[in-house]
Amino acid sequence: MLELSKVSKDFDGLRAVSNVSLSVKQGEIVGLIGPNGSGKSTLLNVISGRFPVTAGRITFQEHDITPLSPDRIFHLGLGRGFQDPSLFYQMTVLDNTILPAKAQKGENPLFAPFKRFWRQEEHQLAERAYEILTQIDMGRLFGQLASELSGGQMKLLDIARSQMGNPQMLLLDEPTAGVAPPLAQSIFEHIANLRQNENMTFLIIEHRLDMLFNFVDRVYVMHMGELLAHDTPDEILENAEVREVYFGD
Amino acid sequence: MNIDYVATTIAVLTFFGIWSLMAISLNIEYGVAGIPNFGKALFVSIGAYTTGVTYTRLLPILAGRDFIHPCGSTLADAIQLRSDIIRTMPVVAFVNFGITLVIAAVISGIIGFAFSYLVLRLKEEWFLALVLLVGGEIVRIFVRGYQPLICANNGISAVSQPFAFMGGRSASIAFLMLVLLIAFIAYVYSERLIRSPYGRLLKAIRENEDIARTLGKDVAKTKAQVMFIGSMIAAISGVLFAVNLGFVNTNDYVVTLTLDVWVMVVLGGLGNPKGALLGAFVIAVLDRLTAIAAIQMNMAGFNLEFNFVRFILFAVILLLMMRYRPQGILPEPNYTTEAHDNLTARTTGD
Amino acid sequence: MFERILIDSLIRSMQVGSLYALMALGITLTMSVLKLPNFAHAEFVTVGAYTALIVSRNVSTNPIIILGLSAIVASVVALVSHITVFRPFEKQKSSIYIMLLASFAVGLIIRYVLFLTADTFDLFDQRIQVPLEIWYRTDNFILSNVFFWVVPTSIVLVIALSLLLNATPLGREMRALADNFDLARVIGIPVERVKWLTWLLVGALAGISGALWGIQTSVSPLMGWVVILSVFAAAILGGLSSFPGTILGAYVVAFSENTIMQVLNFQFGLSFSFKPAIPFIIIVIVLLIRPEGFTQFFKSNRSLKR
Amino acid sequence: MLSIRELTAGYGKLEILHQLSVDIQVNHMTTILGANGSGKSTLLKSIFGLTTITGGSITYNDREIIGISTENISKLGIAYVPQRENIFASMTVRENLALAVRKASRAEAALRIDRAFDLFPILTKRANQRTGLMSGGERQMVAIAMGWLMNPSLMLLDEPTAGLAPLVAKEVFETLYNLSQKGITLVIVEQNARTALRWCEDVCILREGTLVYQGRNDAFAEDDSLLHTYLGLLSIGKQ
Repeated sequence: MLELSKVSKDFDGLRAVSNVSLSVKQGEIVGLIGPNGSGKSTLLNVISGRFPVTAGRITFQEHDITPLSPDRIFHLGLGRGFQDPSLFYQMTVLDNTILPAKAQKGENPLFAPFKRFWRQEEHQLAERAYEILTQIDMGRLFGQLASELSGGQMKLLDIARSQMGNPQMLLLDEPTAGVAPPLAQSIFEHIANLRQNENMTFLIIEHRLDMLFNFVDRVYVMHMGELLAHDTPDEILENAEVREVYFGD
Repeated sequence: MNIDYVATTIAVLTFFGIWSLMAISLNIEYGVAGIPNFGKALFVSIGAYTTGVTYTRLLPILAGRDFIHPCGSTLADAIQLRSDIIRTMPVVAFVNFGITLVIAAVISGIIGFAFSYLVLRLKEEWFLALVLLVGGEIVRIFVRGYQPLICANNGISAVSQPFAFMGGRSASIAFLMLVLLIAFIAYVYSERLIRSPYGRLLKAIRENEDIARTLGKDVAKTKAQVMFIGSMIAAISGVLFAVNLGFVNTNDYVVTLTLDVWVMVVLGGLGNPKGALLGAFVIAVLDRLTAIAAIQMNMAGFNLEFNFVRFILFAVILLLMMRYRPQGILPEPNYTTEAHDNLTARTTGD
Repeated sequence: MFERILIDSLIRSMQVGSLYALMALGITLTMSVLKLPNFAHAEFVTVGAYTALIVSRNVSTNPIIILGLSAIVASVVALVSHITVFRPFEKQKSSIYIMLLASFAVGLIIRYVLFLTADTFDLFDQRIQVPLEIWYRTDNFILSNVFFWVVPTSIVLVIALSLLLNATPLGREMRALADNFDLARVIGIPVERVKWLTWLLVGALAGISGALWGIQTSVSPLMGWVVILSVFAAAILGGLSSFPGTILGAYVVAFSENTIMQVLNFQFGLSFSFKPAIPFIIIVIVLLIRPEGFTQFFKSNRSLKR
Repeated sequence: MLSIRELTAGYGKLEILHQLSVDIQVNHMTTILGANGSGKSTLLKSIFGLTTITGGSITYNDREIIGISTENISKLGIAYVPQRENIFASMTVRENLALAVRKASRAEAALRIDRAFDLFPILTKRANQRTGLMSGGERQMVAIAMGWLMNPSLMLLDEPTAGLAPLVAKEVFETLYNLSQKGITLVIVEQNARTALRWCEDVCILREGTLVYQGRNDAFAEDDSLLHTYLGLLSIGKQ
């Protein structure tokens, strides 16, 4: 589904990601781990189109997405979440959820002033958004400003709202960072449900390895911009190089 | 001295209407979508310059008269011709006025659109402010130096408003009504825009355009649309401004005009169209009050140039507002979109 | 004939460019150390010119005293605007647009206070009373001792400023602020005091350049505003961070405004009324095509920022 | 010497440290370990007033330092070497060092800078080079030298070996050990647990923004699984 071949990214001559090749298959949950500064987040930003690649090629479902802008990549069905919850804090939970819906007629400045062009559509979107919010137990909070949510709810909403765009795959950057353990567990359960019910695919950066390893099929390990190892969760623990990276020699 | 209260009121309200348009356009651009348009004078001036051109070139053609070169030795004849047509052929005057509005809006919209794509290349965000500011000055210097447009720095006079045939006060009142009508339409448009899904999109871009982009929104295109809309409204206000003054001169479209509009929007309340109206109203009243005070003071023997006091006053208002009440007199309300009504009805119905 | 005009305009470019350099260095300093695109710099310049005018009329025609007092008054004005306006906005973490707008507002206030003053005491378009000796003249150009005031003074000031920045503790601290504000705080640099001193320095620079500008032309409340965008063009050519780049930028702008304009007029009959557009066109072109300006040429350790 | 009581801190609304209490002993080398996101860096930043502190207290030599401005904390004898952007990249090594001794007289400053070059010989050759053009290890040395020049009795270092090759990392630790021998108390946030444990006698382990272990390093000398349990890393595999 997602295929990276020999992707590199330089910043001012500094190589942040070097020659990374990886692939994610339909319906998989794949983990991406590594110490701070190993280039994981940069890689995610490169895939989602925020940073242009320096070299290499990225394909998503047979489309070459290497040169595409983030909005085009989203439209192809590849969404992403953020490490710091990145909601629109001056907007309500419901507006945050509806926003990613694609091709809204009301987002055309010619039709926007006239409700009759988009009222129907907006109502349907509201229903769908409510459904999504109910899945994460936030149905009743739809009218609240996003800034009034707790940290954990922000994280959940950050993941949930991308569902509005019906993505086939999500890239997540530390979905449980700064969240208490029980809530972290429920975030991962939500991810597992999405795979189960909507057949969604995930590539997840996470530092909470104990949690992550319960849910992923495969793990890639990055170190100093390069791919160090790639295996199943159980095997990766026995990998001497990985142990060295995490604990020292 | 006796103040003619009716005439003053008409004048204040007319300026209020015209400035409302400018404030509404900046409010959509900066207040709602977060685009700092420091080139308001540029887009207003496009309306004014268009007026200068159509009144001297298009008007005689529409009236079936021969074109008279508007500058230099034939200046007086050209002015006579314009006044004649506007006074005696109201239909022609209206058609010309309408065409002017359309041409100005389209040209200005396209330029605003082009600017927004141009600035995608800029490295730092405040460069946009600088480029727009400087763009306005370049156009002004060009128009001032290039005679065929509006007679260079002499400008064009006798661009009477289309109701001039009615004569006297009824003409001013009729024009005032027209201005207020246009301002009202712009106001309703911006209110509805803000409450629509498009308004939601603009607010998302204002808050974090990077994330809006990763959620599938074409930020560059949307900003270009906003600049198109804002610049159109600004140009329309420019036409009305020039027609109301009766002349077009490059000296009226300088940076201080841009600052005036910013004062209105910051004073009234960013992101709130009602605030834009309020800001325009306060400034229109203050502007006239300082003018009246100046005349009164002069009569009383004080030789204080109140025009200067006006600028100091506006700058102080701007600073105080930004410091102590950055949200403005009327803060941006928490607009709820249509979707909320739907869900509220549903959840209370359960 | 053409050669004469050319030489005249070159001398003029030299003179104007030196003054642009002084003003643009002030803008570059504010931009990199204080992170503010300061449009009120124009009015600091005008304040300097008016101080010079008033001093030359009422106190002394000694150029040292004139320049010194102009520097002092303008730097006080600069510091006061920092304390009353810019610092509160910084504390409030206002966006750069608000800061930009605030600098416009400060400039507007100073400019129209000067207008009121000029109006009251009839000080429009006055000449600063310094002994004038004409050394060489043609129909449209006069070379006087003004040239030998302006150019060497500017050069001396520019050298003094580079020494200050590169060889004194204060200069080092200013550069540290420009480079990495948070680290500067962490290692205990008293950032607020450095900012005050920077404002005083920037104001003094503006004041002196204003006095010199006034000696060269005449003094009016709009004089700073009229040149500010030329000065911004010079600073932008310098990438808003490099000192040598800014100085080169100043001469390039002055050269395009005078010599190139002169050539265009002579060869193609382009009207002089288009002259003010030149710096603006430079700004737009540089910002769009080469936003880093000349910094690439000067990748030495003298740049104020990375 | 440094005592942190029930500290709650974070960035804006995001709360990272929850009622964290920890004590730092004089003249020890203490390492703070923990998974990414456990709040190690946040703890150091909080000491220097660079976070949003919502509760608790931090005392240094029995003096409350919450509320003291960042630029004044260094005057109390605490130096902080941040993880990134810890040097003035546009300035030379000598200028960087000079900024750290800005309070000293000219002669004394020169003397102390010379001593710094003795202590960090790697920098001598590069004295007049721009630090922005130097390698990661050399930059780290400049940053540590700046911290040392401020004459601190307590130095806080945030991942001084991040992104460095093992050999260079060892050099950094050797240097730090030398500093500690000179009587400076060191607090070192580390990711590389094994290496840190070899050098630092005191260990604090953070998890989810709270302290889960504080004590001597010998507890971990033999038993790997103990470390894993505390760090919360790879725990599944070990059980």
